[in-house]
Amino acid sequence: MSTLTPVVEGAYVYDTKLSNQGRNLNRMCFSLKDAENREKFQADEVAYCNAYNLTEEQKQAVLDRDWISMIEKGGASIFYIIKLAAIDRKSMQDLGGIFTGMTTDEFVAELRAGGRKFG
Amino acid sequence: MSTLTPVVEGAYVYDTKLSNQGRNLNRMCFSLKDAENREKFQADEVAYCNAYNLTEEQKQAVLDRDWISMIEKGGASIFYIIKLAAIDRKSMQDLGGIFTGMTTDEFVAELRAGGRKFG
Amino acid sequence: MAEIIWGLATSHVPSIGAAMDHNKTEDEYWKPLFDGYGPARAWMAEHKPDVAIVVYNDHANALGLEMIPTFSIGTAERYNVADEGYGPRSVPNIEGDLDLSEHLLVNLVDEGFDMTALQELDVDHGCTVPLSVYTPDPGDAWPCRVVPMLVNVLQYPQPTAARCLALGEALGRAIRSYPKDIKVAVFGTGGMSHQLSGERAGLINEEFDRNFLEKIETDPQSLAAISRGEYIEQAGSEGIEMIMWLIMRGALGDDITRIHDTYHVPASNTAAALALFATEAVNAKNNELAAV
Amino acid sequence: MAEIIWGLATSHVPSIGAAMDHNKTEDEYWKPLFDGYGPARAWMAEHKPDVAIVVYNDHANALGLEMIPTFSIGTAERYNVADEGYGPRSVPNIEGDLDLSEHLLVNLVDEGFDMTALQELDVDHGCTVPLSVYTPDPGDAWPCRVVPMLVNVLQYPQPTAARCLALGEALGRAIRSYPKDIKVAVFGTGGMSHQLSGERAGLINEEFDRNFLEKIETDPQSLAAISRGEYIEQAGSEGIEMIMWLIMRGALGDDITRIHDTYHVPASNTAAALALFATEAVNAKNNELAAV
Ligand SMILES: [Fe+3]
Ligand SMILES: [Fe+3]
Repeated sequence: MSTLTPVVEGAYVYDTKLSNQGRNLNRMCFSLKDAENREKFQADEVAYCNAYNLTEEQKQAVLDRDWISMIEKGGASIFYIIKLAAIDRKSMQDLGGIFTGMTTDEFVAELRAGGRKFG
Repeated sequence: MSTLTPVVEGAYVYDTKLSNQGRNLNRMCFSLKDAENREKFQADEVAYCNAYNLTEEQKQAVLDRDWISMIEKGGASIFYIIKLAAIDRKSMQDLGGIFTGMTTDEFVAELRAGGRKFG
Repeated sequence: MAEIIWGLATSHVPSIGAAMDHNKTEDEYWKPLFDGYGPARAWMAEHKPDVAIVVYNDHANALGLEMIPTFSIGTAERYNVADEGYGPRSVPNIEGDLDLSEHLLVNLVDEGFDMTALQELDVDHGCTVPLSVYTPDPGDAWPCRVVPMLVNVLQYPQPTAARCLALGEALGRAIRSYPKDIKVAVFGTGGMSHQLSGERAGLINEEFDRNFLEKIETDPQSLAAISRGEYIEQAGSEGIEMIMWLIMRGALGDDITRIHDTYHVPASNTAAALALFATEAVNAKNNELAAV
Repeated sequence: MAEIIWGLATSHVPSIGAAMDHNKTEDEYWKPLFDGYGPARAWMAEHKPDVAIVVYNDHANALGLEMIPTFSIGTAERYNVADEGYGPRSVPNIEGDLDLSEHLLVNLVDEGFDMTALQELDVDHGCTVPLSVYTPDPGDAWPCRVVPMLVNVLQYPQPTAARCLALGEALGRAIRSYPKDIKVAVFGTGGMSHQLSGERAGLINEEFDRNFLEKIETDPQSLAAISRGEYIEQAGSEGIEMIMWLIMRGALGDDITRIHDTYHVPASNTAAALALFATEAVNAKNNELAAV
């Protein structure tokens, strides 16, 4: 993250530096907007990752569906990796549970109770 | 051309409307920046044009190397069709001659004499 | 001359569109939100625009990461519905208005707004969900042409809130200087508070949202003075989308009337709201009719 | 803090690069132009920047027609030389400066310039020819890092000349607020008069050019007041590229000194020029040295 980017605890403030870091991973995820590419990805995830020159760490995070690592180590943006989640039929609420250490049901319940409060 | 675009006699003032009109033709020419595509184009010009959904008029202008028609009827921008000229090893000065009804040598000589004056 | 008849602020959460597409609007989870839309939808159905300017952000569905424009405007004849990973929503593709696009582009650039022209654009939920909020059952075609206007809200530095309000004011002037007699509606979309990723995922800040929902009518300048960092801190990493409402608000002018609003938590991970404002142009016409 | 040491205005005609790449600079056709560069090159070789900001336009080599940004800035770690149809020029690829790019992007957006960030960019002759004018024999690497800044000059509406000057002024402030102690040069490229297509192809307007070449130093405001239509009318459809010199000029500040200039017709279809200006920062340093 750039020194110019505001620091907000508990939030990723996505910026140019992160975008450069996550470039190949984001580009791979962006390609999954095409149905053909989704099929190719599902047929051979490793080959698909390699074709986008992911780092070993990025590739492992994708194969493990380690959403936190994709973001924190891989530099991915949530709007790109949600396309990978879509392939697994995972929703943004499933990911919300993972980011916050809850089950999906717990996360959904917190939202229905008015959402999570901070500060 | 849009009614908002300045009208300058003897000049094409390229704008959004022309760009929409020339879209497929420009996109085809843009693809020629890749060496592979230049080879494909040269191997079968008609097939290449068809793959970019050119209108019959645009396609004919390309096949005939009718540079004026590419611009006036096809909506192409000079910066795109110069890539097609490059394939034929034609320079911007060759095109300048064509646009002004001169030979390349005559056109070059006018430039060397200080350029063409207007108004 | 063209006139702006109303402005709609609305969340554009994808699941709102999905609820409509899969007939879930009467489900216990969704009913309160859609009930809240009712009065606004009824009023808008009586006041149909010829063109809607939809201010939204793409969510990595059409624009890649290679080029991130601060502000862009569609200059195409039509816009197809994007495939966001599940196949495109089964709603109509969008008919553009190239003449109006070009008029807006030229006038905004003349006023010193450094727009990006988008000749090709697939529209994602950011654009289609607000259209569904306006027109739940479009049939084969949306009831108006659409000019999409896109804002970078995903990657720092986003435009400042103040710049968004200023763009809206210039957009209003540009629309009102368009020589054709058309009625225009302006949509400001996104928000309200939400954060999708990180430890604060699931954040909702009702106090911030309620204040925004009030001040967007009465004191947009106070919202324009809020920094990007504070939007993210208060409303979440994605809650900053609300700055797009300020573009709509700037376009409407000073003299507006609130027709309806609604606020509901949650729409999946998000606080969802709608606020509908009639402009002076419509109020004047309604007063004329009343006087007859 | 960073300082701007000089600004170079120069044509970026592709054939100038080709003449250098194919050792034709001593040919009768090219010698007068390259002789004219001599004093500027010698001075610049004595005043080497750490980073060059190169303001130029892409010529349909990197940016397609799908997205036309008014102003954009490279935010990549490196930029490769584009293949413009004959294979890439055999000059080094470009090393960027991501920290500076990000600083400029954030500060310009903060000042209300609606920049587009370019994470991927192949640089065409618009960028590489000016670098060759500065450094004819770079060997394996250019002698400085480069931040490319791109302007839409190909498709109406281009930014106004006044907006270009304003962007330059903001760019100057942004560079001078960069906390690292680096020396920066700013390149304004393109022009002078030329028109490539149409019946007026081959147009040269020496009077317009000579006035521009003088006023870019002494009265840039008068050049900023010229409309787009008049640039095209007077200097040709492509002569409007000259508005990019105003961005360089705005960045340099008020107190500048002309080191050298040259004007030559033709470089293929174009009037070609170069003008080199030292800033106050360099003049102050030179005076210090003289006083010792
Ligand atoms: Fe959104
Ligand atoms: Fe150029």
